[in-house]
Amino acid sequence: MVERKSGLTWLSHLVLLLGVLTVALPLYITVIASTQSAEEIARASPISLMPSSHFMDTYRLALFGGPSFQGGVIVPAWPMMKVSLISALIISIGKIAISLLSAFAIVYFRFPLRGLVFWMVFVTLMLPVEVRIGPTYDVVATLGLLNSYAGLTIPLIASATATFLFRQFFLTVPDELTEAARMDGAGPMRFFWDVLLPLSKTSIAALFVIQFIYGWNQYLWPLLVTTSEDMYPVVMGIRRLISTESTPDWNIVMANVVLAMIPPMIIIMLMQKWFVKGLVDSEK
Amino acid sequence: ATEIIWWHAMSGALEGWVNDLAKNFNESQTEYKVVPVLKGSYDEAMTAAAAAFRAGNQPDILQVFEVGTATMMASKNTIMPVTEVMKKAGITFKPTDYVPAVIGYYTAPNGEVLSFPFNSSTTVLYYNKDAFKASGLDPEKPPVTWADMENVMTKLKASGSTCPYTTSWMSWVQLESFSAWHDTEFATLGNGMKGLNTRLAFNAPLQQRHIGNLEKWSKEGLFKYNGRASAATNSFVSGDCAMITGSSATYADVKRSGKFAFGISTLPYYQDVKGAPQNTVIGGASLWTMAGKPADHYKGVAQFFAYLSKPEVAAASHQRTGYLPVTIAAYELTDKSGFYKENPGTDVAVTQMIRKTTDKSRGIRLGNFVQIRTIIDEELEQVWSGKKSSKEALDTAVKRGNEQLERFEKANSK
Amino acid sequence: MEKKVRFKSRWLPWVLIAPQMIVILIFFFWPAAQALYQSVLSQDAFGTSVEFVGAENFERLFSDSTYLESFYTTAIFAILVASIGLSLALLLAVMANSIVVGTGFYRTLLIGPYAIAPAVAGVLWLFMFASPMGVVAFALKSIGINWNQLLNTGNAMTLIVIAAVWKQISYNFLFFLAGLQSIPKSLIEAAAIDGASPWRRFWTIAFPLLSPTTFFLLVINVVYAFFETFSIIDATTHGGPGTATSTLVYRVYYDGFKAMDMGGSAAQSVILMILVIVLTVVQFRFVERQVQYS
Amino acid sequence: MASITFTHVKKQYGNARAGVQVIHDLTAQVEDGEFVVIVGPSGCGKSTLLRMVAGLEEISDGTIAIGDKIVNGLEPAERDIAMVFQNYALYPHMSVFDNMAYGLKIAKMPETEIRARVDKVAAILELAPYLDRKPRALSGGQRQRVAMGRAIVRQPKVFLFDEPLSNLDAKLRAHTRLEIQKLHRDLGITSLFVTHDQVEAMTLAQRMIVLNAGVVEQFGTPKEVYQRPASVFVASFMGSPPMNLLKNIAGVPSGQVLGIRPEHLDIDVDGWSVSVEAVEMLGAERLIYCSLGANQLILRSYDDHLNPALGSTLKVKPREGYSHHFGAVTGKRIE
Amino acid sequence: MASITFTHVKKQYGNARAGVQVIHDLTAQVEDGEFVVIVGPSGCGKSTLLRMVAGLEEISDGTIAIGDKIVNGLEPAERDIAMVFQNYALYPHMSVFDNMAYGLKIAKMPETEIRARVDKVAAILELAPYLDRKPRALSGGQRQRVAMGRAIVRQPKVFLFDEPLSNLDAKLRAHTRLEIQKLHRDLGITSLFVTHDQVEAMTLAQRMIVLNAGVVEQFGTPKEVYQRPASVFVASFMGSPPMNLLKNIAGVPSGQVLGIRPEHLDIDVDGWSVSVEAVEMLGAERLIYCSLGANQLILRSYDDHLNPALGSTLKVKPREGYSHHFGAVTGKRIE
Ligand SMILES: Nc1ncnc2c1ncn2[C@@H]1O[C@H](COP(=O)(O)OP(=O)(O)OP(=O)(O)O)[C@@H](O)[C@H]1O
Ligand SMILES: Nc1ncnc2c1ncn2[C@@H]1O[C@H](COP(=O)(O)OP(=O)(O)OP(=O)(O)O)[C@@H](O)[C@H]1O
Ligand SMILES: O=P(O)(O)OC[C@H](O)CO
Ligand SMILES: [Mg+2]
Ligand SMILES: [Mg+2]
Repeated sequence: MVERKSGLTWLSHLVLLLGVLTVALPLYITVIASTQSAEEIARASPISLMPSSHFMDTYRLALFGGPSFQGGVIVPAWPMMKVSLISALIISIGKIAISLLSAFAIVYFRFPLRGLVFWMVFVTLMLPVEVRIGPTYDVVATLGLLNSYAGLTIPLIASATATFLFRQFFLTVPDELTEAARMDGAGPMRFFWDVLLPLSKTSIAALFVIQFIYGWNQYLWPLLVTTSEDMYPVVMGIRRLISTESTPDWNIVMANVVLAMIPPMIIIMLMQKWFVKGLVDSEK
Repeated sequence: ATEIIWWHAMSGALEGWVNDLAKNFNESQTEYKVVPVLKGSYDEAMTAAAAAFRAGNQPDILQVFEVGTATMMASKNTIMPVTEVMKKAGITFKPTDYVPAVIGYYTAPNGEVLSFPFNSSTTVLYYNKDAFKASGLDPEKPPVTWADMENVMTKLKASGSTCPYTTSWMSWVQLESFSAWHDTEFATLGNGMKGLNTRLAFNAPLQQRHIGNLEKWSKEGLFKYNGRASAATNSFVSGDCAMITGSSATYADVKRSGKFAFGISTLPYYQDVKGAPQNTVIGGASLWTMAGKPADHYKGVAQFFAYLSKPEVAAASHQRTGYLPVTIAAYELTDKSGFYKENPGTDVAVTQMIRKTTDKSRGIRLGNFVQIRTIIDEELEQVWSGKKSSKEALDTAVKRGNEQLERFEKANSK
Repeated sequence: MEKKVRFKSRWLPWVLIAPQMIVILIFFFWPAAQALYQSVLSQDAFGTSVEFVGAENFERLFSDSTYLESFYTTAIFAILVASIGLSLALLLAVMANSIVVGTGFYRTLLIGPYAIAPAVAGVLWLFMFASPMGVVAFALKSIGINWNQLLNTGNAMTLIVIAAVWKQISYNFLFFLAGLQSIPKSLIEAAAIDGASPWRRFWTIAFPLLSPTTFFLLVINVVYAFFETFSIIDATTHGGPGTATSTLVYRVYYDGFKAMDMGGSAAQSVILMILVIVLTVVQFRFVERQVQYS
Repeated sequence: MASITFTHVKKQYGNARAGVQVIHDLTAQVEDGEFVVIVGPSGCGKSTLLRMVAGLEEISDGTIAIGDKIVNGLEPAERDIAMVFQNYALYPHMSVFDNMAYGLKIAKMPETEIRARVDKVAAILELAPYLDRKPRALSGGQRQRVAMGRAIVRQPKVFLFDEPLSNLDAKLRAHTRLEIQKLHRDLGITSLFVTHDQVEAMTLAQRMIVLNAGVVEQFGTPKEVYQRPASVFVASFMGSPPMNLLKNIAGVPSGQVLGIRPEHLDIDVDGWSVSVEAVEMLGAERLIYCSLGANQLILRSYDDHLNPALGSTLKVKPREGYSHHFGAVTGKRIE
Repeated sequence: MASITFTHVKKQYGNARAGVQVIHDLTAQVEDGEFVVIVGPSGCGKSTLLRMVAGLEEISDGTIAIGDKIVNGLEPAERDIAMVFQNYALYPHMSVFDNMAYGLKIAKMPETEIRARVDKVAAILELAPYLDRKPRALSGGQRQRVAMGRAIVRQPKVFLFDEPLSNLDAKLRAHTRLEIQKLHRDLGITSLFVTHDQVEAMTLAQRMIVLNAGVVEQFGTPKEVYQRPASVFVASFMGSPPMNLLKNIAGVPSGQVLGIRPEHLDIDVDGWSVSVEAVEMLGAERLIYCSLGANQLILRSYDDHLNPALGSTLKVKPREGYSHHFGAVTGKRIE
């Protein structure tokens, strides 16, 4: 009964509705704009909040390409979404894989220089690629990885966020489970596969969501390392559509934004339950 | 076929143009294949190319905006001059075939043409004929001087316009072109064309007077600042602003998106200034051949440049985009075809440029020009928002800009 | 915190740690070392003339008043983004936690922005505020507020803060909601019996118990505001009007990416890295000592 | 101080049609100053009942009054009660002092009085040395005492305890039981104490309510409940090992169940022949598990020397005057 | 199956200088097939001892042998033992079947044999209906049985139990105790069972080790331990309420401590005059708390009608032949 007074409940709903409306407004306008024609938007002042009838045309154009209203070409979003998907998957899965292993080593083994290794890994925790982007490019170029998925993804894997979270989680796994596994005759790798990995499911899910979105939303790094159009991810495509000196085809831009939103949204929705659980379980 | 990689920054409507050029060239012969790659905006393309060059992955051709010219020139062994490319390929190349005000800008003091003038624009005035009519102004009589401008703006405002006049490319239009248009120095040493130890000079009385006027008009609601670079274009296309000064290359865009009749005219000038109107400076970009590529690539590049210079190709480009014609032949061809008559105003840019230039009007070539433009934007924003007087802002801009020039001079004078 | 139970092996830990070590050595430490090296060089854009200049790049930065100002701008921006972002998310999470039906519905609607790239978030908000098509600017004008992020420093800062907060709100919300749901109900009931009003219950019980989550989010949000927002700024204000919204990381981006000032950009990177390492160490110390409520 | 009166109290979770009825029409009166234990198996509704008194759970039907005042509509804070939770529900971020002072601070009591009260209670509960500690730095028993202290300082009209001892180990439990008894003697505050542990119930209660599936099976003193269980349920719930319940054997009328406690079965020369199945030695006593036809029987013996072999046969006899009779169908006691 | 031999076993945590000695020179032999309970207060080293047998903790000095083989250097998996943990340590992500089969799978036993073994053990433990469930879908008692099942399927030479019942409630505990007894009877596997609960120790042990601060106080049958405690520590640790220990009163030689269990004090017409301080009624029995000078005394009575008033005086007398004598300084039993 505590906290269940009806006045409070109504207030809560009111605040939440306001919050949801505010948060959703830009997304609403995005969707609305994607149903209008480029002309309608270019001449609008302000843009109309009612959907128009160009939904199908716009999305067909955005997805599969074609001539633009301005007489240019619309690069199809479809192949770019594929690139985004592949690199987001490589980034999220790769990062989770190497982080699981190294967190396992750091937590479950004692070895010489462990302290140094620990700090080397965790210094990378919060430093995004953007602040060392030039030198990183040089390295990637030296290694001949330009314009490849390896170059597009591996440098983004080089940070310890996931290692940190897994370490936190492993520390909460009861020692008895490890001991029970040892009594059952399981060696370290067997324990890792049979016990630790399945137990980390929710943390893995949470990290997968975070890393997938991180990978999906990359823009600056792909801009640098990719040189052929078939390696362009979709966010870069959106920026390309906008960074024209003339008026952009806003409807196509917005359709692309909507399209680019769909896969991460699906991932979040699918993983929502685990995601949140993984966060409470391991964070703190 | 040998692939010739061409990094460019022509997004939107212009991407189609670039792709068509490459396609048509590729179809015209079998030995080479030009592959255009859009690398973002001008600055992003250039940064990417610089990074690529350090890593030995540079493209064959790089499109560089005019503000990057000094940087390209100063870097040693980064590029191969067009003159040399053509010579090696055995293709005759006569600079005199090209529009002088354009080719001059990309020519080194020793007479070598460094880059290929691909898409040059200049500054013009667009005005909304419908708005003129609505305010009782003669839509066929655009303002010619800044005094006319003030009258027109006042009338537009009186009849309810919230934005009689706006501008894109603040520095390019209101200081660079403005200075050349009035045959006044923007920077010393021929606006930097003659040496690295050039210094900015745009805080002279004339520029102060002009920026001061804009400040006053801004306060009076006659002039409205609508953002850096070409951000203001939107507000003209949507009909919110009745006049805009900007790039001649915006023509296609305005024509397609605007739902009103519009006219093009020359930049306004102050009648009392001696030598005005002189000529405006160019903008846009040129194509640079990057060094360090296999010899057969250069042959291909040379052929491509030769192809772009063909009168019919160059004329088609000019008509399609609003960029200046590259060669005189292309201009004449366009003229003959009656294009200018059918599209009144499209010749304004050309007529502004086809004049004999002076040392002060040939063009502006400064190191770290990107930063200098940003500094000018930053400082002038203080003027429009009433935080600084025009004099203060111009003085600071000159001071901060000169630091950039000094640094560039230092880094490149060895 | 250390584990009592450990496996014994001479080589296995090295094999396990190897992939991560290789990746960070090659793609983190090597570039970081290069950045350090470049920060003492002066070179042109294409790297054709390189000269050792010692601390000159740093001296130049610290004598540049606009650079020093961007520390201030960054601090203001980070404080605003973190405080507004956290308070709004907390408010929504508390409300969502207090209702019985509909939590899932609101949660689903609130996670949208998380799926959007910062580079795009900036564009969307500019689209809402920029004249002529911006609906928000239009609405504001119709109620007599003359919005102008191009010239009004406050408006510009507001715009980037809104966009940055919006982008991050889903993440904060999810964490807060999860944190709130993990507070034992009996504590709230005990407080109710002790006579505490809902308001008081929140501030004296729930909020303090949420502090590990809050602290974690604070760090995440500050890092976010510091590093991941340059594309929002790039898409909306370009650091203007003047240099009013030019943050440290936007400067790095601008100098390195737009202006091709390699030495200056590298020097800024080095300064940022030091800043972040300090921040990380502080955070680690704190997280390790953090109160573990049982 | 005040009595607690339950009048036709019902509790339903969920809505009327699809809901579960957890408390069925409960009417009872707890006297002013009385210590009443509510006992019953898991899920029988003990906590629910307590939480309705506390105001943490809505009352579906009927009324609950504290003193003369019907409290159905009152907020927990307005009922002047204090509650000790099973997991203590101490505020983990507050010191012991602050935990105890929290309610007083909210009631805007002057600082000095708060200190005086807390100090006094802390002295009684021997918590004085720990006042500055956080709960996590206390042992289970100490936490338990803090939870009690927090309730006591408030000097409420009613104390509610929801299995407050169940997280303690056996020794501490016994000790705390005594302490609670002493406190109640000293303060005389009306108390409702929930447990499912019968030893706790027996030792603490002045009167006890035996609850089964939301229905009161018996409400009486521990002695009454132990010696005259009102139903088969009570008979088998109270006592460990439970009362032997025998059916269908010689001497028990059909339709009846005969109940005899393990300690009231004497080994004798005649009587029922039972066969020994297991013997458990518990220090002072022995439990002998036997079978008698289809019935299972347990004997309790205090004889150190009794050590019957498994499988052997004993003769046992119910002690005179200690038999109980219940209806086989109703389960109710037959006098 | 095998015996377990401890020879001068020592355990030290930390290094030699700064470490804590937890087990002091322990020598003992557990016979093949024996069920030995290790009992002692918290922190006395019970778990440590067990974990050394299991191989989870290194042996600082001395040797432990299982059968004839010294196991000091062997991995847990190589010792052929199985262990039941206090919190069960079930793999939460595996079904009951997989939990039980895991060790066998690792040992590469054929699929069909695994199934046969698990099924058999599941049948014994009545776990058959739950084989597909995850541990979280089981009650405490069921989890406990799974933990046992996991140990049993391995058919090890030695069973180790570390307080496996302490997470169960009283009823379930009593029940499981019986089950463990039955299992041991059936399987006859050497078992070491750690507990700090004396009822558990008394009922389960064939022999018990009473451990105190890393030292064996007594190693004998429960009967020996209860009836002839070897030291004051054992006397007061075993039995609830504990043995009354009296000093400095008439009839007790100085330098000695007299021990009498609460049930061996009879109320009589003469004897010590004690004053009644509290009475606890526990159903079948009463505990009467009294004081005798500076000594505290507890009497246990099975007389339903005994109900002395608080403050009244009783005459009590130790029963003939049930007194224990200990050295006041050494704490050791004096015959
Ligand atoms: N919120 C609820 N919704 C539906 N049923 C509930 C709810 N809370 C409790 N119940 C049900 O009400 C019955 C009584 O619950 P209650 O917690 O009062 O039992 P209890 O006697 O305290 O048991 P325990 O000894 O296990 O604490 C149980 O069957 C329980 O499942
Ligand atoms: N890793 C360790 N380092 C140092 N001391 C330890 C360690 N593990 C246990 N100890 C100490 O060794 C002693 C014995 O511990 P052990 O766990 O064997 O006790 P126990 O008899 O099992 O107690 P309990 O009944 O509480 O489980 C304790 O004093 C404990 O503090
Ligand atoms: O719009 P464009 O292509 O004419 O370019 C403008 C110039 O680059 C401004 O300097
Ligand atoms: Mg309960
Ligand atoms: Mg232990």
